[in-house]
Amino acid sequence: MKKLINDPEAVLADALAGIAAAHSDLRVDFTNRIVYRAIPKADGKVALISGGGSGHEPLHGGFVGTGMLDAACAGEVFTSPTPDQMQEATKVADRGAGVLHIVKNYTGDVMNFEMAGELAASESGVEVATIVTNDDVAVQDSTWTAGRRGVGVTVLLEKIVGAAAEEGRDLKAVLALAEKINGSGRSMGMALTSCTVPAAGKPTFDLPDDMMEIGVGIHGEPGRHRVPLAGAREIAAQLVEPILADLDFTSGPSIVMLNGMGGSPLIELYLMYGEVAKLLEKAGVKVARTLVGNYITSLDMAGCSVTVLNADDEILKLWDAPVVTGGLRWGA
Amino acid sequence: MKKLINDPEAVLADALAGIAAAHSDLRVDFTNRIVYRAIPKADGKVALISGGGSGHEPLHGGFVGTGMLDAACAGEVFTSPTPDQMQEATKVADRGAGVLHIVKNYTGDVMNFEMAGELAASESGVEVATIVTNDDVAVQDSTWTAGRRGVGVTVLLEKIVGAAAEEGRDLKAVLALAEKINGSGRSMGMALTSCTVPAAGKPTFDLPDDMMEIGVGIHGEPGRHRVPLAGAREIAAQLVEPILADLDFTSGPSIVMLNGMGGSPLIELYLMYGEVAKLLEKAGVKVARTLVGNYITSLDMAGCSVTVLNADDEILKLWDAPVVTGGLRWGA
Amino acid sequence: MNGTIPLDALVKWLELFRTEVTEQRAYLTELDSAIGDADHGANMARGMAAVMDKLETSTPSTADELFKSVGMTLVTSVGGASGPLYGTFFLRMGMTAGAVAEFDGAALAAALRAGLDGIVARGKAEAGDKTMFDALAPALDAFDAALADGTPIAAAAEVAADAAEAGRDATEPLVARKGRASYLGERSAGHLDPGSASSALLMRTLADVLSEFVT
Amino acid sequence: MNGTIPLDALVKWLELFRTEVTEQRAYLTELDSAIGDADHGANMARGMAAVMDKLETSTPSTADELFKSVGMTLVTSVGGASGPLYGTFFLRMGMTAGAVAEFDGAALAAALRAGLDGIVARGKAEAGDKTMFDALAPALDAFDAALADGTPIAAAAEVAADAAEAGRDATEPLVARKGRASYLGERSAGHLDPGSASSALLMRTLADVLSEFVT
Ligand SMILES: Nc1ncnc2c1ncn2[C@@H]1O[C@H](COP(=O)(O)OP(=O)(O)O)[C@@H](O)[C@H]1O
Ligand SMILES: Nc1ncnc2c1ncn2[C@@H]1O[C@H](COP(=O)(O)OP(=O)(O)O)[C@@H](O)[C@H]1O
Ligand SMILES: [Mg+2]
Ligand SMILES: [Mg+2]
Ligand SMILES: [Mg+2]
Ligand SMILES: [Mg+2]
Repeated sequence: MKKLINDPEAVLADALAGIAAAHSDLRVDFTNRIVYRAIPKADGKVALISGGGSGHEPLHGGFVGTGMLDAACAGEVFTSPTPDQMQEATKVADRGAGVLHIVKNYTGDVMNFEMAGELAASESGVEVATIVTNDDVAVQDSTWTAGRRGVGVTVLLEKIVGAAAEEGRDLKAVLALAEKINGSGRSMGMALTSCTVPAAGKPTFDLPDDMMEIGVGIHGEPGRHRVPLAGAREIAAQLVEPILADLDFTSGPSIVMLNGMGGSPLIELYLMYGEVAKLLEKAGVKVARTLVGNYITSLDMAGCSVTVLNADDEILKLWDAPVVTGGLRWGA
Repeated sequence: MKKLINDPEAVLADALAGIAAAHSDLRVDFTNRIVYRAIPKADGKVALISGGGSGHEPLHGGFVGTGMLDAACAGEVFTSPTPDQMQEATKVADRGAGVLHIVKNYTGDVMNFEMAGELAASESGVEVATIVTNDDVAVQDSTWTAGRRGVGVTVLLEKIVGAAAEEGRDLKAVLALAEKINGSGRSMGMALTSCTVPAAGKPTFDLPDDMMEIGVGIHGEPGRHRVPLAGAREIAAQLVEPILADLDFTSGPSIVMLNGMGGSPLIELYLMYGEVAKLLEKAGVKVARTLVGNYITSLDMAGCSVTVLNADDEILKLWDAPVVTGGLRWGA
Repeated sequence: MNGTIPLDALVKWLELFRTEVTEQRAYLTELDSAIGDADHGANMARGMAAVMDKLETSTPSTADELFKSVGMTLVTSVGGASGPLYGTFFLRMGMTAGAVAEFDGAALAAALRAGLDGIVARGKAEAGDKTMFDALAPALDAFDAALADGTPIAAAAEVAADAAEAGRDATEPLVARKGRASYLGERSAGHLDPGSASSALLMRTLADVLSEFVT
Repeated sequence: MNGTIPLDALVKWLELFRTEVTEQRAYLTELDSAIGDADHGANMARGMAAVMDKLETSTPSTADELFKSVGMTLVTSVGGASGPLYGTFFLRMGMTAGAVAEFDGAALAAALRAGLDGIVARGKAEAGDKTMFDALAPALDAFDAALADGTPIAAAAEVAADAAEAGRDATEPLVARKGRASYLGERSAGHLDPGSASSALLMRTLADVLSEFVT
């Protein structure tokens, strides 16, 4: 294993130290492994909290800041954080208007946030609403699975709903918007290589040089299918088609993210976006906003994912609203 | 070779197509492989042009936009662009106040820009000034070498000098500032792995699992020394010490960049920055601004580099000025 | 009446379980690499290390306190799916145990059953979903049956451990319907479920301790 | 007078050089991987392909036009260090060649010498810097000497090609002082210089063509 780390057991603590050192507008609670805004938002505004396993950076700590999240709870690599972290973050971030928990749909994340909600309600009396994102079309949403994974849409949702909370909308309205966004977006990912979990010390799976995984999530797990390695044009088709087959994106403008899994250089991500854009245009999807880069990653995995979100004037307005975070920044 | 590409020969053309599709505020000249601002800056302002081999993204195309570059010429992967590209960019970007060529110190880049300058002066009569960046302390600046490589400082220089040009300073003042910045910054890089040039099809060099390269540039070339793999703390020391030994950074505030080589995930870059920040603090360096991420890369190489720049109030003011590019964005 | 279990035996059980998951850490992670995210070994080792640290600073004197403390420590130190699940398992054991300093067979069986019910309440797993349930459920059924036949506790625990290991092995052909492995669909078949493997260790260590301690 | 070289022979030389750098592309890149950035093969193949495409659309009728067109095409299609260097080499050859349709030995030698001077003017290389200069300089010296001795052009070109290859091989132990390889310091020793290898091909293909064409 070749990584820029010290002790594999200390990766999370050491990385949090770096985030704290790099961002004076963030405050890091090292005991509870929570990243907060250094200056909390105004009283009376809904607070947004997210969290999950580490290894997906900039998600979630990189999205804490004006116009986006109020706090992010960091779990061990690929392991959801614990209820006490979320409960603490909920108590601290609450500005008296309630807190929205943004949870990616994984059994562990859901159960830990559930327990946190139970604790928070009983103990601190903070009003908590929860959105569970589940946008990954690689997984059938049926009683035969744990349901669709929460992936790329989580990033777009944190930005858009964060802007709405900043506007002062109440918890009910913020939750309703979050549900609308989650229902309006779909994602699909692929991997050229596995990734290496520091504590495991070797790649999670072996992938021959002439094969790739289609339908991977963001935890280095194998995907739905292992298929022969193909060119960018063919890969783009294998990602875009299932998305468009699952939901209609031709009725209005859309926001598209070409996301890198962490180990693929930007030149390849732009190249992939070029192929994706051609397919979307052919399909009659009007792309109003675009993100190309590493936003929700899987450690050092080489690969990418595509996320498409149905937008409208309100959503585009919220998208364009100022955001000041490590991972997304504009308008201020 | 596993990459998100089509034909290895078409990587540059395909990537430019993606950049054009992703950024409506950029205009791409596909024939000459030049990235321009879609809306040129006002007449009477100095234009900034840079360029170099591809494979370093976001450098340079990702730094074209308000507050930074006016145009970027893209060469083949790791191969500097040709004089006709730079001459074309110079003619098109000139707003009547002259053009600054920002060149990284590599024999090929320097010679091609030289020829471009000769052509531009003779043919288009545009006033051209040139800054050649050479901040890499891994290389001895002597008659025994081609001189120090231009690396991380190039990014900071394009931002700071871009802000000065936006202010309306004349070519002489812009060049003087560029020379001041180049003289005030130093960088040092390392690699955990080699990178794979698409047209070559395999890693440029083999690096055993227990070794790393210290003192690499940004072209996948081997470094100054091959040493046993070490932890982040030790790596940070091997990068920071030669920088601090080469120039005093304790007299005023400084701007620090922890740059990823392209294949190292953000969680590792933050972890590295945490170690670097500790060393800088111990050495009495006061860090006023920080960048952590992939800014000047070497394709899919795993590794990182550290850049430290002596700043002052003027430089910090220019640093904080609005910038709207794919790779750096704030204040607007 | 077929034997009593002192509190020390229960503490020893946790100690032994900690040793086992720590030694089997790489194996559990290997299983999780095939159909999950390669962290089950690290999760269990981290959690049980936290549990033993906690017990060193304050050893409860009653079974309910003991198991509640174990459950809470797992919930707050593990995360992932196994944290809430094993955490709830021990929390529920604590709630049913009562403020006693020793267990008889029936009390232990009742506590374990309550723990399993807690796992089901939390995770909604059913038989054949390819989860820890598939190791624990047959184990507790076998334990109850053996005790009903008047089998001594230690022997009954042996039977339960055997059933847990059989249940673990039976997860191999299954297609997962819960947890991460379910994302793999058909590809999840042909691998043991990591959680069923750690649960088999839980039952085996219980049997080993009881065979030693029960008077 | 020791033979004349028709324009076709010069075109054939470029054709052959193109074939060689294309066939040796992987080899040249291999050399550049060891002490450079793994693109010399691609650069030379791309450049000479552009040259031949250009010549197909418009074949100049005089040596000066021919070499200027070759030089300009290399300058605008290669980039890197080799683009300006080989480009300047041919541009300078063109400037000295004059509007002639054929060369005699002295004229060719003068043109080549001017080309080398151009490379030096552009890159400031000196003998032993571990660059293409170390293959070309001895080659041209040998060519001049042979012609002075009255050796026929073709034979003189053979001698020059041999000298170029000897010069290329002599770069192996050298520590580079120019170009990327110089960044490696001592580590650059023990490898052939890629540019000296492509230059050796340039001289060898010249010799091969002349042995065929010169009357
Ligand atoms: N809904 C569930 N009910 C019961 N057990 C489950 C459920 N989901 C997952 N598990 C168990 O959890 C184990 C995985 O634990 P672990 O790897 O530590 O957490 P994660 O899956 O979050 O990485 C699985 O092998 C399975 O036995
Ligand atoms: N200053 C110089 N003078 C002469 N030849 C040089 C000089 N610098 C580099 N070269 C030649 O250029 C070759 C490298 O060419 P190439 O790899 O195509 O360009 P780059 O080094 O820009 O990648 C070297 O092997 C060397 O022979
Ligand atoms: Mg996990
Ligand atoms: Mg090059
Ligand atoms: Mg797991
Ligand atoms: Mg080269």
